[in-house]
Amino acid sequence: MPKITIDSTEIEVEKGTTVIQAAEQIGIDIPRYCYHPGLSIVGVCRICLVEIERMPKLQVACYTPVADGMVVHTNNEKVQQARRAVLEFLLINHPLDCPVCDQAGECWLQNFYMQHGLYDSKMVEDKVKKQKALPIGPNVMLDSERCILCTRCVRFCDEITETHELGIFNRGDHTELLPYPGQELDNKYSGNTIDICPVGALTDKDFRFRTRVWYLTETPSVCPGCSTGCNINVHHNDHRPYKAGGIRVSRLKPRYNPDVNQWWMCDEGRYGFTQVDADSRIVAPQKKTRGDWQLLSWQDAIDEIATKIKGILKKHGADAFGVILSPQMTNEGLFAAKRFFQETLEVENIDFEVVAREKGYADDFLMKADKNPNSEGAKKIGLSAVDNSGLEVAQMLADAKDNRLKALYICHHNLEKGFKKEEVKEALSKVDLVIFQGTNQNSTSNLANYCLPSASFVEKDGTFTNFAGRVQEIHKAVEPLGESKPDWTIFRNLSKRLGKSMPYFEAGDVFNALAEEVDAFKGLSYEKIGEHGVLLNGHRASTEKEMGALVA
Amino acid sequence: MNIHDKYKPLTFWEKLYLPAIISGLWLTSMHFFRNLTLHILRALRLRKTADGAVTIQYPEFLRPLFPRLRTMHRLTKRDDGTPRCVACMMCETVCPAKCIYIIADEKLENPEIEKMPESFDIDLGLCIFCGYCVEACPVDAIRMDTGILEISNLTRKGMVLDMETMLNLEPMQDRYVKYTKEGEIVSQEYLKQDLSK
Amino acid sequence: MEFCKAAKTECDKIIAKYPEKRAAMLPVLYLAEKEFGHISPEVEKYVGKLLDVPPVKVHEVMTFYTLIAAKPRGKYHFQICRGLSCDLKGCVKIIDYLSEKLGLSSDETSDDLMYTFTPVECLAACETAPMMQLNEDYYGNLTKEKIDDILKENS
Amino acid sequence: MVEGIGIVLLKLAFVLLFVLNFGGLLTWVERKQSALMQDRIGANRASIFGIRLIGLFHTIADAVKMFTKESFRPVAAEKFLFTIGPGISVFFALVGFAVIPFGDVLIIGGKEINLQLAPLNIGVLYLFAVAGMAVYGVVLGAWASKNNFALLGGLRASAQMISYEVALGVTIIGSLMIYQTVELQEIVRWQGGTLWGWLPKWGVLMQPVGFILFLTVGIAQSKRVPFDAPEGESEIIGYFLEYSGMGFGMYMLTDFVETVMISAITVTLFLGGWQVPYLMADGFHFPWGATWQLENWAVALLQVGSFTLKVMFFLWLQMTIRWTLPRFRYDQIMRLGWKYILPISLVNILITGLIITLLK
Repeated sequence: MPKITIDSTEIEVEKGTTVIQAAEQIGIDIPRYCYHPGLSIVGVCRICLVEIERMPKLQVACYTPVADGMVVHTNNEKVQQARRAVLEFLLINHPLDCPVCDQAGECWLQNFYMQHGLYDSKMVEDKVKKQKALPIGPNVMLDSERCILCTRCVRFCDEITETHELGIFNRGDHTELLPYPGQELDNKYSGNTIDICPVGALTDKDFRFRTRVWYLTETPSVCPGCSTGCNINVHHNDHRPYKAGGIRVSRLKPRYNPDVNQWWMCDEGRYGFTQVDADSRIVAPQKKTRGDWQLLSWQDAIDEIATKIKGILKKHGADAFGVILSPQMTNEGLFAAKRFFQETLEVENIDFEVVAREKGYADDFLMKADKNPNSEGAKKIGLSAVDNSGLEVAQMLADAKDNRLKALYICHHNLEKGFKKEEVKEALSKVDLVIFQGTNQNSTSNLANYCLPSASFVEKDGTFTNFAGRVQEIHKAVEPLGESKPDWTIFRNLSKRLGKSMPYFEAGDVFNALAEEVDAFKGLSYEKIGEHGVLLNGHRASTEKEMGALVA
Repeated sequence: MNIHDKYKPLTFWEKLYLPAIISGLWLTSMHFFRNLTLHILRALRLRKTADGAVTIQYPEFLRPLFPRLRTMHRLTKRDDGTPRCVACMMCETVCPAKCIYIIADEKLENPEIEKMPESFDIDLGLCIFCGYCVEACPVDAIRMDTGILEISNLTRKGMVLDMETMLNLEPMQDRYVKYTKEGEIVSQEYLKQDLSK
Repeated sequence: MEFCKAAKTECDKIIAKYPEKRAAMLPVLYLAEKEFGHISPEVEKYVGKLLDVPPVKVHEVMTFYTLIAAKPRGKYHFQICRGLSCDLKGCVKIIDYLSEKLGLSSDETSDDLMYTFTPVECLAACETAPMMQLNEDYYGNLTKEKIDDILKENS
Repeated sequence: MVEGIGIVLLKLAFVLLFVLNFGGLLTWVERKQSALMQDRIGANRASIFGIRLIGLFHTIADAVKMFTKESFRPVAAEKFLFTIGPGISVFFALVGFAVIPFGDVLIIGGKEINLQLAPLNIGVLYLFAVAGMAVYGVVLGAWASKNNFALLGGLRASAQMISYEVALGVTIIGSLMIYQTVELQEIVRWQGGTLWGWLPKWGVLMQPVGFILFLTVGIAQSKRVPFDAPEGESEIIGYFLEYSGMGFGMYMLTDFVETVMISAITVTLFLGGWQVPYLMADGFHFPWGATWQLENWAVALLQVGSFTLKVMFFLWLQMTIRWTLPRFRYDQIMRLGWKYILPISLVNILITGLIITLLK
């Protein structure tokens, strides 16, 4: 293994490593635009020039493989001068529209100019005008003038999605990044080009002019859009809440996780957070009286529901009670539900799976057909009908139609996605007590007698288990909307009211109890999960790696 | 230097305090009697110069405003009458009182402008008139040169300036300021100007 | 859209010369231009298929080189030099004259597809400045009269 | 009998009118005098039909404001004590005037009227008793507010007033030894005599040290600058923190009435009260032998006028002190009271006693 010296630090790295990677390993950050660890190396931006002793000229750190005995200087006078020169070159035709540019604040051109540039422009010529504010796809806005031709986005479309929409056309100072004539940047992962664009050339249509990036706070989380469980950062605006009409979550950005999503995420997940601040959110417990919804306090809601549940159980027995949990819930919510329904109420008819009639889009990269983030977790906790020798969802609906089911507790589901509209309506209308617990209203919640508001994924702590058995944490980014509470809190409070208290105070308590009780989670604890998650017992990392075959 | 040298021990006379108190009383009493006399003389029209007070009787008389004085904000316009502001939120960001509220709007018709404020509110109830917003503005869209100092309202909401109002404000009027090139006041005419008439 | 048999053979021969298929991009484009007159989007797709590259890559190469025609060109392609030497020798007048004669401004093709008029950079024949290239031939020491003659010859 | 009550009521009305008007006017004096001392104009905006009367209407405006403002009471406050606190304060400030003589004897229709409300033979002692009660208004109000700052102010006030009350008593013992009486009318009459035939025997000349000490202690008793630690508006706002409207107004009035009170007592004890030099009951008798006969009513008028003028001078002096000196620190107030004024006045008593004994 070659030994090299970078800025008087000696390091031994694997053969084939480039200088920029070696420097990264010892915490030296060399400026870069075109280099991205997830893409091929082209060495076109020239900002990463470093001095390597006994080489006549400066070398690009991203493309130079290490050799034994190499001595590299990443920040001496010569290198800094070169960086300044490169920046000056890149900025010759770059417009000075930082005030209107959405990238301002997270722009690498701005950052490096402040670190290394700070020269007075020598150019008196007019800047070359190119197209501004050009929508090149459903999600992406292109500003050709701002592009520094690093080709990251081109390589992303060539190498990651292999859809080849983008290219660099023309020559000299007229060189321009554009989609292939007649084509749009409309692949399922197009949002990633915005993330990797180091400048403001590609910006997000959805995020455009909504807020400034320096108002945003990042909270690490996991995408709830499908069972892949891509790691994300939730960007939310705590500083200026009046921006964007009170929409609290501004955008989602992928978070690096080598085992799951690497640097990427799909557009479906990226823009799938709108329900968090949608008008359809249930913000307070409510009850339907003579066709009208009426708001309740939590105290009253829990009292009334508990009384009714008790009455039905007494009159008709546990067999007349059906529970439809949801793989949208966190492990904690599911476990608290299991405790509540199985131990407090001794109900057996518990199921969570509603197979969607329309199959979701799936590919061999990040998108899975199962659009729930925690199906695997629900299975492992033992909540499918088979585990409980109870009724399946379809059977429950059938029983309801035949008046055998007197109470139904539905979490999150929109049953119309799995069953015909009339069927659901007929079945639910015959049940005496339908309780819906969820974040947003849907056609099922409209058929319920009670609606309980549940906190959405950005409003609570908890864990999801992805399709490969990886348990990953989500974190509370914003306060729950209105009166909503995490699912496990609702079940805990109900259980307490019905005479059996659960000693849970935060999500970690529930998870630790879950880890003690459920075999697949044995040995885990909330503290152990970490930023990249941990695998459940009996799962090998390789199953996941296969998923990422396309990336490598 | 030894720090104790700073404090001379007081003499007995000084320790009594009474002489110091009396000299203080003497000073203030002299002002009192001098001013009392001057006021009486003025009231009897025996003497016209020399005031018994330095007070300027606002609002009948106004002090001159210096051009650099920071007064109520206004927004500047482009030639076509649209606001110069590009809603970059620099002023909003730098504002230490957090009294500026901007909501941006997209203008696709004119790619040269691209971004403009949909609403631009300043809550003068919070504003501390530090002028950072003027400093921060990259396009010279906000200025504090209206010369308007009398800012009051009966409601909190009334203290909020909206974009329409600020766009229609004019810079400080000349009658407030009369200076030579060196910045000296040309005349004190302003003192005689009774604005209530 | 496809090459004729002869061109196809030619193309295969060119591709065979290179270790990688996409390396044959330029000669194949040149061949395609000769065959189809200019490189239309269809030709780009066809060339891409031949060389196993996405059409966007062909488009990148095509836009980079001004030698390759993206639009149909006339039968007679006037490429008149506006390099330094020719400028010193007064090519501006010649260019204006020719442009007026042909009734075309720069980079234009006449509607009947007879003439294309392109001012270009140095064509490396400064010794005969001012000069131009008409299709494959060089014409040097141009004067207005000479232009008239050349136009008369090629019409 | 009825006539007697009528005369008492008349005198009462006179004294109350005198004191309350002075108290009210002091709010104006305080503004205007401080303005003159600081080269300002002072309050001059309140007007009736455009007449401003150099700001005198501010006094009325203040009164109207105080009466019409909401009297706010904190929820936790002790309802009863909170309500009567300012009342107690004002009451004890006012009743002291009962023993202050404002003239000698007025003869109307052969009837002798003593120009003093209550000719008590314990005079001075009554004054101290009343002054000692004044602290209750402050402390009760402060405690009943249930506000820590107010309580702190009340504690400071009680400590300060109790400390200085001791000194207050001791400082005038010297004078009392000379006067040989505690009845105030007698004290004033004693000061009517002359020393060596030409020098009025005013207390200030007989007891110069006692006078200065008494004045200091008196100002301290009225809790005004530089002894305003109980109020301390820059730190704790003071014992009346929770009061608004007339509750606050009464505390403020107390302050000014006490100022008048201190002036009146000082004048009575040390400046010859209503005495005019060389004025006897039948007119002036100048030391060089000349005399000027005057009617009884003229003499009484001169006496009351003299008393008023002297009181006004001390009001002016107190205002000047209030706008000249900065506030003492709390520990300085305590040290001054206990370590300087008290011992010095004790020494003063000793020396006075010595001189009296020697002169006998």
